Amino acid sequence: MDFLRDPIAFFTQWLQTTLLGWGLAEPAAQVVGFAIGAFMAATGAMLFVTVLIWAERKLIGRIQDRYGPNRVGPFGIFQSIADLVKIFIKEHIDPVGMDWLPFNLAPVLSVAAVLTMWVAIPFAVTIYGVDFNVGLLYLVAVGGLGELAIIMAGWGSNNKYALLGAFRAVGMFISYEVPMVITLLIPVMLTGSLSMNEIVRQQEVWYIVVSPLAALIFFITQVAEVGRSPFDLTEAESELVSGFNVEYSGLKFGMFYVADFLHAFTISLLFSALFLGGWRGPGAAEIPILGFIYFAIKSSLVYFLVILMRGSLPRFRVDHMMDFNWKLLTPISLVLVILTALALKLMAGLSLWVQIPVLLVLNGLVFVLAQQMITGFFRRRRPREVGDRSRPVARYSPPQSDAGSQG
Amino acid sequence: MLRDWLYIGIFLLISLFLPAAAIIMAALLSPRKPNAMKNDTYECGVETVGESRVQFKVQYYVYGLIFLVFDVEAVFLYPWAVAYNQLALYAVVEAVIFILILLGGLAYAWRKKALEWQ
Amino acid sequence: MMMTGTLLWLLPLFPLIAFVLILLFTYKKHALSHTIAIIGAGLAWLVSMVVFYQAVTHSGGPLMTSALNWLPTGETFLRIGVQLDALSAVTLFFVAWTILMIFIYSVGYHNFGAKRGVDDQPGLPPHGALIKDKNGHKHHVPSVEPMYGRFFALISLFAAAMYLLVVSNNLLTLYVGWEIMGLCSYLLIGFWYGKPSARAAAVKAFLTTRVGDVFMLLGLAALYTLSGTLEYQATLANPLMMAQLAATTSPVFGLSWAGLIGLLLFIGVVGKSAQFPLHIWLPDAMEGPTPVSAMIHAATMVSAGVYLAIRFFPLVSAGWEPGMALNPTMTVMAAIGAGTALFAATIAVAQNDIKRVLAYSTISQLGYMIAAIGIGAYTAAVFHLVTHAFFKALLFLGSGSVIHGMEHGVLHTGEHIDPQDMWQMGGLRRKMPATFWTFLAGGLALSGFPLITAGFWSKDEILTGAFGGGQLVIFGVLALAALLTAFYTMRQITLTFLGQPRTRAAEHAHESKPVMTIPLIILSIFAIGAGWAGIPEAFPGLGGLIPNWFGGFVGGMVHFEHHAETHSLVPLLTSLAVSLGGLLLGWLVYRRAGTVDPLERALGPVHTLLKNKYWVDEIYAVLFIRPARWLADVLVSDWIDRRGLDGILHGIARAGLWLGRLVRQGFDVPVVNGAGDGLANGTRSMGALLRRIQTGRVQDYMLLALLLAIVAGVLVIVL
Amino acid sequence: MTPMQITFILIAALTLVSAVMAVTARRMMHAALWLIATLMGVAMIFATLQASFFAVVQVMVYVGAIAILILFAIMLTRRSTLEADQASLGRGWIINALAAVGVFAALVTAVWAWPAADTALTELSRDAEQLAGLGQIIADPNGYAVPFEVSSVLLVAVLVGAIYLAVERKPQHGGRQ
Amino acid sequence: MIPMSWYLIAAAALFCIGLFGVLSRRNAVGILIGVELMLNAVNINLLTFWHYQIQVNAEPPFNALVFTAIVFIVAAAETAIGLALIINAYRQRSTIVANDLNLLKG
Repeated sequence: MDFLRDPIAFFTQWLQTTLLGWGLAEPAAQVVGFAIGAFMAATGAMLFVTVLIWAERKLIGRIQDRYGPNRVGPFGIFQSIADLVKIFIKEHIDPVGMDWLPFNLAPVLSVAAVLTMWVAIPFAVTIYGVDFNVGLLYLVAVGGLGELAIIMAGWGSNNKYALLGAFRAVGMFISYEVPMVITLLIPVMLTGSLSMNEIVRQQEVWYIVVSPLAALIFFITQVAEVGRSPFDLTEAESELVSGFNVEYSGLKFGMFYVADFLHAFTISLLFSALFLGGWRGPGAAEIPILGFIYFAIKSSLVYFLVILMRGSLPRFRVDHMMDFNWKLLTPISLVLVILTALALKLMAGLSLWVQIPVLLVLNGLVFVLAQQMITGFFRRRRPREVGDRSRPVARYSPPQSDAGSQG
Repeated sequence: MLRDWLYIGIFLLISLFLPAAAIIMAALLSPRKPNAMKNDTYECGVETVGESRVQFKVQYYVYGLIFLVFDVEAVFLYPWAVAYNQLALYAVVEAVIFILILLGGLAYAWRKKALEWQ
Repeated sequence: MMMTGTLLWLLPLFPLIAFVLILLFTYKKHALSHTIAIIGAGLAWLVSMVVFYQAVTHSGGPLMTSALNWLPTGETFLRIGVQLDALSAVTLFFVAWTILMIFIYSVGYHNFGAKRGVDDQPGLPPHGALIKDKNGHKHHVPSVEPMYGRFFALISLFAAAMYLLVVSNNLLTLYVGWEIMGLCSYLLIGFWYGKPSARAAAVKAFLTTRVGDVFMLLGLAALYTLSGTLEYQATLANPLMMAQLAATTSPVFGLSWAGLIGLLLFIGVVGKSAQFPLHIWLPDAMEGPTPVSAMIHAATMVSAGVYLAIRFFPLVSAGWEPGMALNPTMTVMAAIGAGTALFAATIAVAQNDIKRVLAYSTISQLGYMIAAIGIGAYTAAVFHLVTHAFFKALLFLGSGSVIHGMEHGVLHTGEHIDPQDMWQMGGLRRKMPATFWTFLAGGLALSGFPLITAGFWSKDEILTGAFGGGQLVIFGVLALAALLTAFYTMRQITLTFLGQPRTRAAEHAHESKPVMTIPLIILSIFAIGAGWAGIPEAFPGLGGLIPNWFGGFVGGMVHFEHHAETHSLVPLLTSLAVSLGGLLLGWLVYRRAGTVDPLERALGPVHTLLKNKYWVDEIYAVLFIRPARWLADVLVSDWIDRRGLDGILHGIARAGLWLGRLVRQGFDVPVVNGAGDGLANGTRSMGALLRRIQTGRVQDYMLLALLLAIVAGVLVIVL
Repeated sequence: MTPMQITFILIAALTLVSAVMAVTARRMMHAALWLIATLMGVAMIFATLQASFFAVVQVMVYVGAIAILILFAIMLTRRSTLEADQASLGRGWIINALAAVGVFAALVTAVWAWPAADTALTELSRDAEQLAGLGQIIADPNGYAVPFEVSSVLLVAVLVGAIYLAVERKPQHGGRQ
Repeated sequence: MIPMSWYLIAAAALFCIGLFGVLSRRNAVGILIGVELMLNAVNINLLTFWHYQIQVNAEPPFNALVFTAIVFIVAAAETAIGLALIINAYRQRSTIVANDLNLLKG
């Protein structure tokens, strides 16, 4: 029963006792315990990817009115296992003029950057890597490391399209990190701490209820951070063959693939932890495994939403994508932070039932404002493009001056 | 505190080790039959023209710049947000002024057409 | 009072924000630019009026002061703060009024709304544009200033600096505002940077004031090291500290520290408010647009110098009581002030450029104030500062309006004449009545026309102070200067407005737009009325009819009440005589003046001397500028090209040979030659070595700096 | 030699070695990548100092933003730095090396001369790093309110200046003498 | 635990490496990289003394933290402006090799 309530804690207890029983010193035992725990977590995460891939392909298939994988095993559930085996025995091609260290470090780093995010995510009241006093910033920072992997990949594989794709990807990621960083101020303000556990623990009311617009902005930026449709310009086949990972083959490519899916799931974990109350739910505080289940359900819902977006939305045009970030999301998030800070401070004494409606109204106002902005924006935008289409020469910039104009 | 960092360090090492090990294993398992055609730079079958590491547009730099500015701003704003509940109104107002000044910078970049992707 | 504190903090911010907005966003939009600027100035004006009202209703002591941390210096902080007392309140009053008026006036002066001239370009004054009216006639009309937005941005920044200087509660922030104003003055004098003369004038103003500022900075440093703070309350308004400073003697000339610091600060004042010998920049500053001349070089910036002088009056007058003999510093101030007053007045008599006359009269009036401070007539100085700001701003704006009208005429007739030359004008009173009457009011105030004008009261108070203080020499000089002032003012008025037009341009001149004349009218009201606030009680007849509010208000600032208890009739009669006599004389001399100055015949060589401003510029050119330039040229060319170096080397070698021949019988030739060559080679190689330093690579300079730092560190450790 | 010390030595070695690589690497791109390694090492050092906030901020700002910016700049100016045969170090680098070593020696002697330098840095309590306190003091007028505001002004000035410099402008008409 | 001198010496070494880079890099970007290293060394020192201060006297010194934050901001400013200048110079003279940027040469 105790095991069922909290398997991880139970297991760690047992591990500690056994190790100490073998006569290890306390710190050594701790290190070994940590190592084993981390190893299990990481392996579990990477194997979990196969499930994710299967689910995603199945769903996309359904969305696109196909079957999706349905040969290997029931509902093709073993499809990605087969893919795994296949990709393991594929040849690794080293393109000419590659830069060895970056080229080979990139896939490893890209997976590691996502994996290390899992440390600071609280899966349940007792199930977490570390309760870290700057956990939120840690997540932001580590999430940023993926960009390095991409640049390394683009640089290392001596290829025009890879480099273009890499830099376009990084440009997009850093751009969308700005509204993300700003929006995250709101949960921090509401909680008064940067620790993820603290943030989850404080959410009597889910923060998506308190500040839906912040949740929306955060969600969008996260989807962009993963670089999935509609933000998948980084692998726009039509423009740059398949982005920064053209030259990769075999498991090196597979690693990027793994990182991509893992990241996609990680952002849903983040979102549900930050805005959907994490593991909170009836009885979760007492029975951690219950909280774990709640958390899993919430995150899979968010993940389903991500896949739905991918399946249903067309790809942004690159200039629209940048405009959308810099001229809409960033100002809106700044304004939102300002309004929330002022409103909360002005309503300091009042009860939750006064504060939340006011905040909701504020969010609504800002959202309407954004709505107006974006509609006006595209209304202004349309005739200009028509004008451009009639005289395509007018805005043509010769590629030898900057090849970036291709991408 | 140090325990946390210790755990993070171990986790980092392992999460670097796992994919590396997988790749090395795969490299051992997989065949190696390189030839010039295969290893050539892939450009949809078209011959590579010019030096492949082309030059870039300044737009990337501008985005990176604005990103840098707002990222550094966070260094000050996150402690402020953590302390938010203990702060008096004027402190909040100060931070609001802080953000407004940065908004002015953003508006300048916007007006200078530095945000346009052309 | 908390309220007041916030307002004071906000005061400099309004124009500053306007500056930033214009600079970054509305640079090209004319209407938007001047709207923002005027809104900024207007808000500042409003706040100043509120603050002034509170200051007046409140009584005694420093009304309010608040400060906060600025620069963390290890454990402690340098603090910045704001303070409101009688002096800053009064200064705020006239600063706010003049600045607002000048902002509004500038809109008209830069021909807002006129079309852009075809061949106008930024950096040059607009040449005017051709317009076709409905029946096909081409008209040449003034065109809008090409750098309209820039102008308003700069004067907004200037206003911000001025407000900062006035509200600050310590000498450091005051110095910051001081320097920002110096920068603005530079930028605005050189506003039309296309004109070489404007560029030269800008550089001249900047460098001349720098000379003063360096000494001022020294003074601040000395004060900080001695007292550990720069806040007024802790230093200047702290009798204990003052007495202590006055007691200790400094290493220089056996002055007391108070005297030395006061002297250093005073040199800064000399630079800023253009006292002899650093007055040379002010007349050239008239290269800038007229509103700039009015604002910076008449109403505010030069007043800032006097403001500072009044601020540190407790410092110089420490240990001095009315009736005692002046201490050295005060003597210097009184002498320089009075001297400048007379000196500038004499020059002004012989100037023909309408703005230069005013420039020199400004210098002379500032001399009055400095002299007043020097002789301890504290309130009189403040009083004259206020009234002078009003009527001098009025006069400058009036002259600007005249020039504007004349330009209109010039453009219309196409004559090639200087629209600023008074000898080309005349009879303008009919063409531009509003300008005439306001200018007349200002002129009368300047020349101290008895009883009705503000100038009379303040000037009379200074003279009374001088006389009552027993400084008869100062008194005489100032009285003579007053006579000359009245004289050249009347000369100006007569030449410009009275009589018949001397040129066709003057005939076709016509009145400026109301946006320019209304500020003139408002200012003229102050130029007349501002004096009645400070009629001394002891004044025969009128005294006491209106309570001497001003004296009581400002007089409370200093540790002693300074009033001439018995208002003797001598100074009164003198001032009556000089002002009326001067005016009358001016009118008589220039009533029928043709196109040549009657004084030329009357004075002869003296007139040329005055006309050329005692050749001060030329003397400076000979004394400082040419040697400096020569030095620089020689050095530079030496480092740059080898030949100069070799020339020197051969020179040295030849010197050696000559020496050898001289002592030939003592030594024999080869030794001497060897010595000479050795010397030559040594010098050559040294030169080459020095030359190699100048590689122009940043990193080499960094390495050099690093090595020097190491050496210095070693020295510090060793010694 | 406690494990802690060994860890520190490893971290410091990583940092310094990659720093040396960063200042000597021929290709700017490699130099930048080595710089990133150095910055990560410094972040780890911060972590051993238990300045968690700044360890994370180091990764976020330096690695995440500044390094990326440097990479962009390198890509923008590649034509000039492409020729790999050019010596990475300028002439007379030996003198510079000597100067640097001299400074290092001076600093080390200074550190050794200071007795308190040997105090072992113990582990701090969990709440030693008071973010809330930091947040309060930077917004406190008697603390660092003015530097706080001024820093934002500085950032905006940077934004304006850098954009003005970096974005190429078409020559606007109107003769600039 | 670790003696403070180790941190200080490591910081000094980092500083001097950066100094060397600044002095002897030919590429302007390389010089900037050197400056970054030096700034990081400064930060290490600041935080070391912060830790030391906490140990010595109980109440935490915020000066160190604030100064570190300010160093961060200054570093960001310096990089941004420096790189912008480099890009500009590259556009003007199509070189960023420091030796060739020598308009000051006498």
